[in-house]
Amino acid sequence: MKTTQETTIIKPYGDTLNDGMMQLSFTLPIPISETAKEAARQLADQMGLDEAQVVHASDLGVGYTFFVVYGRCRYTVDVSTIKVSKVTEKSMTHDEVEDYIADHLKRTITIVGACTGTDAHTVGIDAIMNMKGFDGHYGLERYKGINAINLGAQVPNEVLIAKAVESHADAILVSQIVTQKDVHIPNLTQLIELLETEGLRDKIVVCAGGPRISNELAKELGYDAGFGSGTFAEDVATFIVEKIASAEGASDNIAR
Amino acid sequence: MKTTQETTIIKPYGDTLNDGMMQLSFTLPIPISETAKEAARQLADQMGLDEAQVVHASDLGVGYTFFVVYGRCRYTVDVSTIKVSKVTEKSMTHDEVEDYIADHLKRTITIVGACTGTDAHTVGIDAIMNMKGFDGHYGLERYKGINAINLGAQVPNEVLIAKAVESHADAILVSQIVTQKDVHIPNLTQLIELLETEGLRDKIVVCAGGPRISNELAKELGYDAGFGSGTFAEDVATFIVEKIASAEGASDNIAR
Amino acid sequence: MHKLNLDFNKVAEARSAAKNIAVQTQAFIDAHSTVTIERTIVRLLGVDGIDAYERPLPNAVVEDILQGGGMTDGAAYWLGNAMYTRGESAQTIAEAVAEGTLHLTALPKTSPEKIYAFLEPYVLEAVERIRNRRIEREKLIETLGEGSKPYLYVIVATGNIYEDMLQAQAAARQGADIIAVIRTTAQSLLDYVPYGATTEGFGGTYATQENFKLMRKALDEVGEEVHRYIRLCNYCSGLCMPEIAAMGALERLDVMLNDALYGILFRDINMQRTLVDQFFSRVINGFAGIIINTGEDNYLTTSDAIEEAHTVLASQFINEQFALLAGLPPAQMGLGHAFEMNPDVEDGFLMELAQAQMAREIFPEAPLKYMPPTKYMTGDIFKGHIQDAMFNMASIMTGQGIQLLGMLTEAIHTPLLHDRALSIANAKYIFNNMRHISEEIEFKQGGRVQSRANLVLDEATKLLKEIEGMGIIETIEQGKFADVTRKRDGGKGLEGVFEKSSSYDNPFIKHMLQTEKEAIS
Amino acid sequence: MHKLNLDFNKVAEARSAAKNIAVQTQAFIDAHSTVTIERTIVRLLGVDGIDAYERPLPNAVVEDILQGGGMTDGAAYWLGNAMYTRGESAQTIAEAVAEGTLHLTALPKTSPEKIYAFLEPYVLEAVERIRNRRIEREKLIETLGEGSKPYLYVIVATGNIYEDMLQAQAAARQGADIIAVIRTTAQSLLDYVPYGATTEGFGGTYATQENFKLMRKALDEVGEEVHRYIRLCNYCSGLCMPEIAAMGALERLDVMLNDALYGILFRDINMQRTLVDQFFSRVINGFAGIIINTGEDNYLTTSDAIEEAHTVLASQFINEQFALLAGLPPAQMGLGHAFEMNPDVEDGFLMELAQAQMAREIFPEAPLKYMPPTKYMTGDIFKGHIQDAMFNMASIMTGQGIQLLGMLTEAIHTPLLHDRALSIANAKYIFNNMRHISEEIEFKQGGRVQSRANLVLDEATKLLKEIEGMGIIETIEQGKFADVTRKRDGGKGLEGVFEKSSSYDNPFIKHMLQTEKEAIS
Ligand code: B12
Ligand code: B12
Ligand SMILES: Cc1ncc(COP(=O)(O)O)c(C=O)c1O
Ligand SMILES: Cc1ncc(COP(=O)(O)O)c(C=O)c1O
Repeated sequence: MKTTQETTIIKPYGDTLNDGMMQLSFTLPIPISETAKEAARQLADQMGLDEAQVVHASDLGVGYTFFVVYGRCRYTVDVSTIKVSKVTEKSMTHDEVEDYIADHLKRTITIVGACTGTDAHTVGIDAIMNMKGFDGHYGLERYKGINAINLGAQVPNEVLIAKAVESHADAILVSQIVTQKDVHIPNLTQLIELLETEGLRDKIVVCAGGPRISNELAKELGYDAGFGSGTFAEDVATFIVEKIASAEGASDNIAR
Repeated sequence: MKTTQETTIIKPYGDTLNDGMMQLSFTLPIPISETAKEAARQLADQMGLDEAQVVHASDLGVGYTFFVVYGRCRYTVDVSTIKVSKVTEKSMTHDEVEDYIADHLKRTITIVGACTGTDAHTVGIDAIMNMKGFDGHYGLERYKGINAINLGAQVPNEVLIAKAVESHADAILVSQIVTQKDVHIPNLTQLIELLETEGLRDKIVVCAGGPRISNELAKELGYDAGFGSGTFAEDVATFIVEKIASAEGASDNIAR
Repeated sequence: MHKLNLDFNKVAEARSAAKNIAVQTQAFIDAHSTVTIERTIVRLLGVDGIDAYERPLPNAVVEDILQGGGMTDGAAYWLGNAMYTRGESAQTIAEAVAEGTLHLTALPKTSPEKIYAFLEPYVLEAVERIRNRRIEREKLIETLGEGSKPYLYVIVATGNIYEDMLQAQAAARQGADIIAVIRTTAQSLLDYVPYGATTEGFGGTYATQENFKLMRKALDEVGEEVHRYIRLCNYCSGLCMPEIAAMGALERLDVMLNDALYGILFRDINMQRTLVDQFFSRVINGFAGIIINTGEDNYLTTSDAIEEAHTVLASQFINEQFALLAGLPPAQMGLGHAFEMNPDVEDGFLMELAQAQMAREIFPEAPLKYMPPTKYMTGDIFKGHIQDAMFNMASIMTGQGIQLLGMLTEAIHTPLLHDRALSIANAKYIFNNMRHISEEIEFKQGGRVQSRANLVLDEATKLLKEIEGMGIIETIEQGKFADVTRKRDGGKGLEGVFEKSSSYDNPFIKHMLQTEKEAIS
Repeated sequence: MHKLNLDFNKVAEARSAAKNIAVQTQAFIDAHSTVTIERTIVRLLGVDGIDAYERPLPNAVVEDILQGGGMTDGAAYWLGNAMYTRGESAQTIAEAVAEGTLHLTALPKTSPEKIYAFLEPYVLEAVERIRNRRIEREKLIETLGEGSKPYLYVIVATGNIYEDMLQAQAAARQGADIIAVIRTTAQSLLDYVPYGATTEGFGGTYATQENFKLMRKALDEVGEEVHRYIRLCNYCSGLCMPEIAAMGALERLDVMLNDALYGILFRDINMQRTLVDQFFSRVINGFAGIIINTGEDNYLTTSDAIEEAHTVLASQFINEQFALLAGLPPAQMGLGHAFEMNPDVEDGFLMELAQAQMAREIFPEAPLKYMPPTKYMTGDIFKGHIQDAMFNMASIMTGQGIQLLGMLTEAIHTPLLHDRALSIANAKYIFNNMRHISEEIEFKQGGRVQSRANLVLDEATKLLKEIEGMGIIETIEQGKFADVTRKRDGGKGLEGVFEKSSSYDNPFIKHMLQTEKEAIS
């Protein structure tokens, strides 16, 4: 039935394969006029849209104009060349994580988490750490073999590290939800710098999470992994226990 | 108060000048997955969006995925270099057109219009030609000095030309609303070819109109002018009477 | 259910005027037939396919009779006469006619009584085939179940039946209940039905029997998968109303746009032609269990929804009576109306509620077809999506039957795959999140909503009485509907209308009309 | 107005329980003051500016008193004593204190009676300034007019006051009635108020007096142009509630988010501190004619809107009583609630209608602040725009007062210029097109809507009686609101609370509270 896709080279689809249809909306800081519409069209053209049509333009009240544009994208993507860096190949289930800890680590591991800096959005870190969990997936507190300590919101990096040291934590979880003007970047960076200064970085698994955190970004900033929207406790738990196991495979329990 | 724009080189605006913010939505013909999201991101990247974020992806039920993406456009447009081809410098009012006809043409001109081919959308051509007009602007029928003949919808090009000849028309108006798969292009082209074959093209002003008709497109297809959404009778009337006057300036009444 | 405090005496008056209008017109209809009706009979007797010039064989047969001067006796007689005389199948005879080796009117004539008696088994076989498709539908609905009302109705319009099938299956998985395959722009003016699978329509796809079959199969497949019977809709308006009705009945379509008034006003089809065609097409649709959709909604694309609301109601009353005369029961009357109020009007939504609720109360059994905003849609897709949401809200608040989903890109292009998905999501969200709101809300006694409804009813009743006086034809000549004026002898297709001879018979009507009456009694 | 058939005996019971809760707490409040209350007094006596280390002078003054061990006598006394002793202005004294050249508690002490008498003209001057701003507002509204309710309330949140001004003027031209300048993420935890015009906030812009002034001017300008008084909103929650209230009163802000419970639950501010702070801040807001917005809406961002609806109502009752004790009249009580029902719930909209209508009927004079969907917003901006439309419909159907407009990009970023424009267009369309719907619709007796409202009222009454028994502090310790548990001595800012000495006086309260009571009697 389905018009099959023989090639791995793809384009946007409107109602016919490879028609390239795309919708754009944006504001230009110029007053509404035919010139403004043409500017919007030229911009779309530069972006690789053929037959770009400015279907809507409206005045925003300060000499700026909002546009809706449709056009046909000239670019293609070759799906066969795409590599997505997955945090783990496949997450274990809650039970599997518990068995893994019992079989491979043979001890209770400690995970300290917080929403750091000025960020007060606890719902995300709570979803990962608290009993109740999220969407029917229990949080780490509920896991046998895991001692989960959730410090809550607006926790300074210094306090988080102190708690990690005090509790001999195996892993640190950091949640960052507010990302406006990249406020999360210096805060995330500072944590790693502090850990390095104190010689702790290699001894603790450090993960970041939040709706705008990707694995790529987290790694770039020096974290072991990053977790985005829709993460469940088992996803990060899988990563942590496997990471600890592989580290401990080399020297026994270097995470202390 | 207003953060003023000192340069003519502009970029999209989100909440800060030159932040480049843009929204895109489109479908890719691949099943929803992390790979698909990355494909969407790479496409946005090729289109010149920095920090492209796939904020939404949903399965369309046939192994295709719909995306919403935000990102920051790298491109700029220099507004000072933009030229828009205006049909007329400024449209006359209804009264001015009537005076112009009385003063310069000194006769009643005849305009024949139709929605041609298989197109049955009469509202547009009616808005231009019928008494009642559109949005408070009377149609050509109401103009002193203009004999307006509206043939309605689904008129074959041959019939339209026959009527123009029979009524010694000075101008022909063609409306094309359905543009799916470019159905209007061959139809608009055929009219010009027929007029040329019959040696009439230079003797009659020929205009096209419709929501997807631009002046550029119309000219490319051999029309004197094209009129888009929001056109009023006076816009096309201004163009026609000025065009006739300039032609008649050379030889008296070549439009016969 | 009765929330508007409507004057039901007035409703009865209006209905009786409409009945008189329909009955007056029916006299004319009964005396006439058309080329497409004859082609339908030919099809039902078993003729299909095209000739070397891509001319459909039913056209070849009817043209041959026309040229032979035999039209007034009807195609059933001539084709039956040839079958009887030559002992060949209808198809074989039609092929010979198409090749020009046989002229039906040149054959020796047997008496009409004998011929019609001879044809009876063939007629019954066709009738049975259609009945079986109806039973098949009923069984499928029983086993698979169906969506809850209002049904989500979306269009596919790629021009290519194979792309359409992809889009339709996607829509069904997204939640659609009815898929309408929009026809290519030119088709309604063709005086024949194209043949085979097609891939090159503009703004729509050709309605052909093969396309019907392909799409039916695609929807049955996906219906199994989503555990919902997915209805298929097409158009029997235009110059081939009854032929398309027959094809749809044979291929188990479920819904058909079907309205002579639409063809007259919006396609400039001759009124005599299409009124006659409409009757037989509705007989078939009624018998096949197909829901018809009438086109009153279109009026508001050219006239104002506030000023001309009563013309919609008046037309619904007339369409109801025409349908009843053709044996089509109320449960199959998808009477049309539309959410075409100017969004900038203060309290416009209240007037819309009044109109929608009024239709609901006056036609309680009809699966009303509610059309989305189109006229006031713009390139502002964000606003458009909200207009569609308001439309969905009006529908669930008033218990409409069939919701033709609006698309946020209405003013721009025929729907893209994701436009449709967004529309379906819009409707599903609102219908579910407000599911029982119509049971919960009442309207203030004598308030804006009630007053508006009573005003519109009043004006519609007046108009119907006027029409009762002058007849439907003169009404249309005066431009009372949709601000469009059409002449009795104007428009397309008049040449295909003829008076029946005294021995003329359409052998299908008695079976279909009768059975239908039994079914609904 | 009474559509829900609510049990108003139950409403009276609930209100009386809430009153007892507030009165119990007020005893604690009256016995205490805090550093920010003292800084507020210092500000109102004429101190402004910062020192070489960017420390606000009011902070310098209060820290000096703290270090000198004089806090329990209050800043009015010490500052008045210095002014009296040295014959210098408050500002000059504060500058000397900041430089470290003067220690207030080291000066010779004059009797409190003398000092307070000496201060009276300064106090009255400040009171007059505020009264004049209130009168100014009333006049402007009279000449310019204002938008119709629900007021369209939008936020600006660029972090840069100059960008904010541009966005705010754009919003006003697009149709907004209230502009709220969101604060930078960190500010509510600062135990001082930053100074001057600022350009570097995150997720919001610093609340400073200069920023207030700049924005007030921008809105007055655009108000003249659009012929509508445009209200300005900011936040006096956090560690500086009363100081910000005073700054707002002086710069003619019109609306202030102001709720101790919010600070306790969502910012982990110590409950003793913020309950005490709240009282004086509400006295000021009340006197200045500022509408407060309470934060019950936030509960539903962490708790479920179906399960925990009654906690919102209970909290509204408590906030009402705290406000009344602070002399703030019902017409200035923008009690908060929110459209946070899961959009996937069948009939969820009906439950939402019940809640919104119930708040309307129980607090008939309050300009209820209705918050948009946030929790269930996703990256699907098209769906989000519809969720916001449903929210707007619920509002116009139930006559809300202040509509905090939802943004289609809620789950993505703080609003872009055009996000706000789309939201305003969404609300304007719906409010106009359904303008009088709340006058038109009634709810079925004993139907889903009525039953839901009565159930929530029931549960809220039960909860209030429980709280009446154990007090507000223990209630919060038990996590009854928003699923959040906070301890009596936990959270930020407890160190800033102190008991008043027997001679302590806040000289502003008697003028502001009294005048306000006159104003509303
Ligand atoms: C609820 C909410 C609040 C509540 C928070 C209550 C609380 N106790 O958490 C309140 C009302 C207090 C609030 C306040 C503010 N908020 Co707020 N808020 C939201 C809202 C509506 C939902 C967030 C949420 O709870 N999501 C649900 C959870 C489950 O999802 P999640 O956080 O993504 O977490 C999941 C994953 O990301 C991941 N994850 C998250 N962290 C981690 C960590 C690790 C280690 C791992 C493995 C995984 C992981 O797992 C979780 C489960 O899958 C969003 C808008 C939205 N719809 O998203 C705005 C939003 C986040 N808020 C925003 C802002 C700006 C604010 C304020 C700063 C506004 C202001 N100036 O007053 C304030 C101040 C907050 C502060 N100082 O941080 C912005 C942020 C913009 C940006 N991109 O920077 C948003 C996007 C709204 C907007 N469009 O403006 N907010
Ligand atoms: C009303 C309408 C109808 C009515 C038409 C009634 C009538 N008598 O005209 C009915 C219901 C019959 C109809 C049917 C169909 N329609 Co229709 N219809 C519309 C609708 C809702 C509004 C069009 C309209 O009246 N606009 C108002 C007028 C005033 O604007 P206008 O046409 O742009 O005209 C202005 C200017 O463009 C200009 N202008 C226009 N012509 C000319 C000519 C000259 C010389 C000049 C100077 C100026 C000028 O001046 C006018 C005044 O400013 C649009 C959607 C939309 N909201 O735009 C769809 C739309 C145009 N229809 C569409 C389609 C596909 C169809 C059908 C083909 C569907 C089908 N397969 O059944 C049918 C068949 C029609 C056919 N054969 O052509 C598509 C076209 C898609 C495309 N881009 O190709 C649209 C966009 C809807 C959609 N999204 O699918 N339609
Ligand atoms: C009753 C009816 N028939 C047919 C159509 C379709 O038009 P066409 O005749 O172009 O197939 C419509 C319009 O949507 C309609 O309402
Ligand atoms: C009552 C109240 N105060 C203040 C705020 C703002 O939070 P912040 O304390 O971060 O300024 C809110 C949330 O929007 C609120 O509801």
